Amino acid sequence: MSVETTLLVQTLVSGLLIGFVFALISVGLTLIFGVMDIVNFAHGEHLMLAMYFTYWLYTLWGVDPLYAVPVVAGLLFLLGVLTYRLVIRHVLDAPMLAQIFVTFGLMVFLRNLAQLLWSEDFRRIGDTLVTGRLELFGIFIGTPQLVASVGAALTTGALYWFLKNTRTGWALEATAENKEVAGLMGIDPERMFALAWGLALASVGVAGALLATFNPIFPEVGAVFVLVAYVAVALGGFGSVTGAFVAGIIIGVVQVMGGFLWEPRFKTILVYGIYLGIVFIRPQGLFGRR
Amino acid sequence: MIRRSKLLFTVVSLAVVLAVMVAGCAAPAAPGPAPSAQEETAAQAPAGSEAASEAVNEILVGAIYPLSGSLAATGVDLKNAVELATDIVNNEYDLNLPLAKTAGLPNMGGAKIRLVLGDHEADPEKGAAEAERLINNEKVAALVGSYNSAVTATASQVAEREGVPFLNPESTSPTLTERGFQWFFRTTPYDKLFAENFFQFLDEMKAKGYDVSNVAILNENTLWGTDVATLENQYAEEYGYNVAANIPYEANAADVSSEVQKLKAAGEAVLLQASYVSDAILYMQTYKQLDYAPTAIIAMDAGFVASEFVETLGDDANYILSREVWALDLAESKPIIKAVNDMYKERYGTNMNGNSARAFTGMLVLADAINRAGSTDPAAIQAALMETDIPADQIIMPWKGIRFDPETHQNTLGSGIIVQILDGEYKTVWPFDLASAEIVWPFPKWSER
Amino acid sequence: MALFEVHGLTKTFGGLAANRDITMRVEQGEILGLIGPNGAGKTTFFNCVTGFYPPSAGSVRFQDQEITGWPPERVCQAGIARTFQIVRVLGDLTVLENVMIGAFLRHPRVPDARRKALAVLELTGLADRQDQMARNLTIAGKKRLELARALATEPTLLFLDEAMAGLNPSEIHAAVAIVRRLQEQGITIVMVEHVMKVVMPLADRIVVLDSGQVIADDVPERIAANERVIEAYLGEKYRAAS
Amino acid sequence: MLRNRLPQLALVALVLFLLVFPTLFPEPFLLRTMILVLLWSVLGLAWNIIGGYAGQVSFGHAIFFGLGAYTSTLLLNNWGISPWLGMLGGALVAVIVSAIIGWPSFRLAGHYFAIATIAAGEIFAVLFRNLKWAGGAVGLYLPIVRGDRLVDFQFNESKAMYYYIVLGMLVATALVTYWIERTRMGYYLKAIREDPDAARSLGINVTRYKLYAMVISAALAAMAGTFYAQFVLYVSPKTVFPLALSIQMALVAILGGTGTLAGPIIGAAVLIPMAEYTRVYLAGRVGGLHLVVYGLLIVLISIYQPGGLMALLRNWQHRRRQRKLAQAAPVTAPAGGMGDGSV
Repeated sequence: MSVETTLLVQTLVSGLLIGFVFALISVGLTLIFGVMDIVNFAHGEHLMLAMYFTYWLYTLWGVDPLYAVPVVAGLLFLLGVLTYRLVIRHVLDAPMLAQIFVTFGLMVFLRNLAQLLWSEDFRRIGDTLVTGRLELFGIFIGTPQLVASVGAALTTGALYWFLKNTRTGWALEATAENKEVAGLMGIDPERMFALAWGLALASVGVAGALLATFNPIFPEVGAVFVLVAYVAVALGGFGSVTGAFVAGIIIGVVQVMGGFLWEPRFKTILVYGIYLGIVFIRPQGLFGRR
Repeated sequence: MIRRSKLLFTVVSLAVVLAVMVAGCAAPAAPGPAPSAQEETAAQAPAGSEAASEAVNEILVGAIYPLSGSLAATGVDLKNAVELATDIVNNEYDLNLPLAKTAGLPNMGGAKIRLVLGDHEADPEKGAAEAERLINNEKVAALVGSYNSAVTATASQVAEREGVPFLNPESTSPTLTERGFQWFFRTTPYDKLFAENFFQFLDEMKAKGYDVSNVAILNENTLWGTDVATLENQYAEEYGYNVAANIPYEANAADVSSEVQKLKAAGEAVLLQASYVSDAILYMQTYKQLDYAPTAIIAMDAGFVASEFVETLGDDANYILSREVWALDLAESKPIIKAVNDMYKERYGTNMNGNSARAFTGMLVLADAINRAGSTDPAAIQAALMETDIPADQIIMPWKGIRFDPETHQNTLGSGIIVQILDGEYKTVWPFDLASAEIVWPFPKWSER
Repeated sequence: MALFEVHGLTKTFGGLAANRDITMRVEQGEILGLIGPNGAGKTTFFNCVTGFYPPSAGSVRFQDQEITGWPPERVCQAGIARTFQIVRVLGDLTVLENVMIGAFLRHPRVPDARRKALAVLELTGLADRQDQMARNLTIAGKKRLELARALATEPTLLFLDEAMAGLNPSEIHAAVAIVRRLQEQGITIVMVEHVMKVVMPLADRIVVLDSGQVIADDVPERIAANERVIEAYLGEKYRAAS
Repeated sequence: MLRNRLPQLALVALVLFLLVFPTLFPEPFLLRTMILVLLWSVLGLAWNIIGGYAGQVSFGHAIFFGLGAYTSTLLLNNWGISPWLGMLGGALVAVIVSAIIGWPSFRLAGHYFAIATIAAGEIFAVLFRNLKWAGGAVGLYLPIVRGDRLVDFQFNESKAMYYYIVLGMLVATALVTYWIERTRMGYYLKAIREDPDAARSLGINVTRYKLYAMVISAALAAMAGTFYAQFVLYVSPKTVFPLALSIQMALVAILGGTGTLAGPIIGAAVLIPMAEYTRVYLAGRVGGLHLVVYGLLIVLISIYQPGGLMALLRNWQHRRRQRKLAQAAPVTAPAGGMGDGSV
């Protein structure tokens, strides 16, 4: 391959790799919104917590991030349910503002708590099972990034299968469709909401653990990813798992390709611009219903 | 029911907080400012107004630093440094530093300096507010600070308005000394000089027979990075180097592969990079992942000299060149550095770094001026600052001394050094006569390390 | 010339038609009952003619004016008011405020709007609850409030979407009384009802929808005897029973 | 008799207090804090018009604040145009931009809108970081003008003038809000907030009224921006365009109580001094603890008092009224969503 094509392909690959991570993060965000019309503004901080959990598991007990994935996912599932029970449940009938601000407050709280306890220092998990990189035809692929992408794809797949092929999954979707009806069908919305939070944070937990294998860990790390996630969620249509997943990948590619072909510093403008463009033409997003 | 759930919530949330607190204390890197800081601020709160009256045997100096928020860690270093300097001034120490051998300020009957701290959270507006407060409420005689160039800008603007001397030991944005301020003084050499150093260094490398004609410029595009890039471009032209690529990027990115791809596309070049720590680390990882190895990476300190940089990257951090203002290994040619660093380490548990060393020096310079002024009258202090002339052997910096330009009030004797990370340690490699280690050049290919 | 005419109105959602080629007319001053089993497309029809859905085909005329595809606000300004099947009161506002918001359409100034609103509250028997938060009303109260709010816009034609659903007999009785009073005031009314026996005594004429089509359009007496109607409803009964 | 006058009397007392404040407490830091309180009250009220009354949660209001600050500053630095004219210029720019952003965004449902505004905000931040003629990331310094002349809109000897200017702005903003609340517009905005479809069915042109609210809100925020620029004498993307700023505008409003006149003012009066003094007294000790407390505070408010501090007051009043008219109509319990007919 000529140098130019190699560069282009390399860029495309990098875009895809980061895109998958965006995708997984967005999936959790969209699930909560789909089921209960609430945007979790603390989503980035939950990602941050997941990364710290992974870090502590690694430093205190030498658990490799790869093995930590299920543990962290479990921990965050619990955290999700807890968050719902302690916080979200209280604002279900509150005005939208309160709903937005409750999770926003959570964000401020968690981020600064992390700063207070664990300081601003950057932490990184040194050697993991997935350290290193592959080279194919002059294209480089970081193993951790690759693993993360695969993990992201698998997790989303599993989630999708669960929603489509299990009773609970249906119940969840029914609740998303229409709470009254779901209620009449004898589904307890409360349980579904709690479940949604659990699953959402579990998936962000997976993302965090995988991300921790190659991304430095610090209190603001969530902010770096979450804005993109919002865009992905809206782009894919609030509540649509597939939508968020695809949108996440699209954004990854657009960002990296655009940055390479255009001015890198305008990457963000590109992403948000496209977002605005699409929602103005199609307010329900790419895959959004109604 | 409601009541119960409320209670439950409060109890649990408290429990959670406590739990995490405990967990946090277990964490190695938990921040804990030195106790001395607490007494100080505790004393400061009530004191304030009456301090003005007893100003005779106590001179108040305000220090404005990012003590909380995202730069808290750095802020604490800086605070410790000015505290140490104050202590050296106030008590007798056998050190060859201004005012060390005497207790307090001899010209003012041994009056002692008391620091009053201000926290600006890296926010220019808050910086200005603190300057306002320290000057008017605490009645400080002068100010030091404030690390972030943007904050220094606004805080010194207040000082300029109020007519109070503002000594800036560690902000390097060129614009600061180009405002024609009467009350603003800067001891640290600034980016203009550092940028020029790069090309002087490259010329000397050329002289040694290495091929360096292309440079690529990569900078985060906030205040600081932009300034740096502008200067580097200027000097590249002046010194006749070809700028192969010029890439400003958005700080705190999640992914920088497109930037790195652009660099690769630019081909062989010496990379001049200006990044804060999160980006610096991400870039190094991406360089490795995409196998990008330029002729050399010369960084404009910041992220590349932050303690996390080496901690996080380990061996991957090696061979990075960075401009510095200070390095511990300078002690080999300047013993005073060791003496001071030992005191610092004993009190605060860490070694000094470029920031603390500069803050320390700045505080001494200010104290020296106040002493020579012989009063707390701002005008007198300002005049004394203008007269400042401290020889090289009385400072812990690798400078030729301290003397302020009558126009810009920029220290004209400052100079920078270039360090290289070798086995995880910062070694001075330039100027060659101060070097404590042999420079590794060019930057080794990733596959060969 | 009829007050309100619909010609060949069709509304499809992704292939399946909720309304198929509906043609009907509403005469000045009459009460028209629009009935049909669940999913017959009654509400869709309402949403089409009041501008909430753009019709896929067909035309809607009101007072010799083509209003097809007009946005809801414009339809309302033209003189067509509606209530919603699932009540949509403005919960965080008081009963009075709810009605005033309707009244503002014809009375931009606050005092006038309040006067108008109070009058309507009087008419609909909500006067004693004017300071209550709308969300605290019972279902019957909310439905009545929606009606009052719609009336406050001083419509010529009023669409009531299951205004009686979920009310107990005495509440229904009251509601019926109100509707009659409105007719006396010369307001033309189209009322969707699921329960036939409510409309029978009230309506001058009844149109029956089933699976999106008009299957009957006649005076109540004969509707009651209409084969297809009974069939449609029997089917419905069975469905309901199962 | 007197009890019914109580609110008016309180108001008069408050106004008098505010008028003499600088003479009572000439001490600069206190005065500065007070100025910030007033400034944030203005911003809170401005945000409240679109976010509180119309219920369109905007996380992009920093855009308008920033445009106000930049417009006046650029006009002043490049052509020496008085900041007072600059203030109007900024308001005008903000009006245009807000219309351009608002028009399409209003088609978006609640959360889409919130995020669209975040996106717009980010775009402006990046844009201004890269606009050379607007100082780029370095930002713009305003020249120090001695003499404290009103026309210069810059006062170095005493902050009092800044105080009275921002106080005037607050009064103006409050009057605008009061006017909105007492006219059809206020009712319409509330209707739109509660249920856009119901609003449309009542002949309300939802988009138009949202746009009115947005434009007014933006203009006011922009004027506050100009004031800020003149007050700090430094403008940069980092200081006038950050998301945090947009969020604090909303926070001030929600803390005090959205959709009310007094709410944002109360919110600012509580939040800003808290922020300032925690910073002063915690300096160097437990860095950032106050931010943790904020977070918790916001969560607790949203859960237990979504109406903000105002709701507390209102409940208290309400209870007093209830006690007065013992024979009030019995408030019937809300009927659950299930009964609302089939779907």
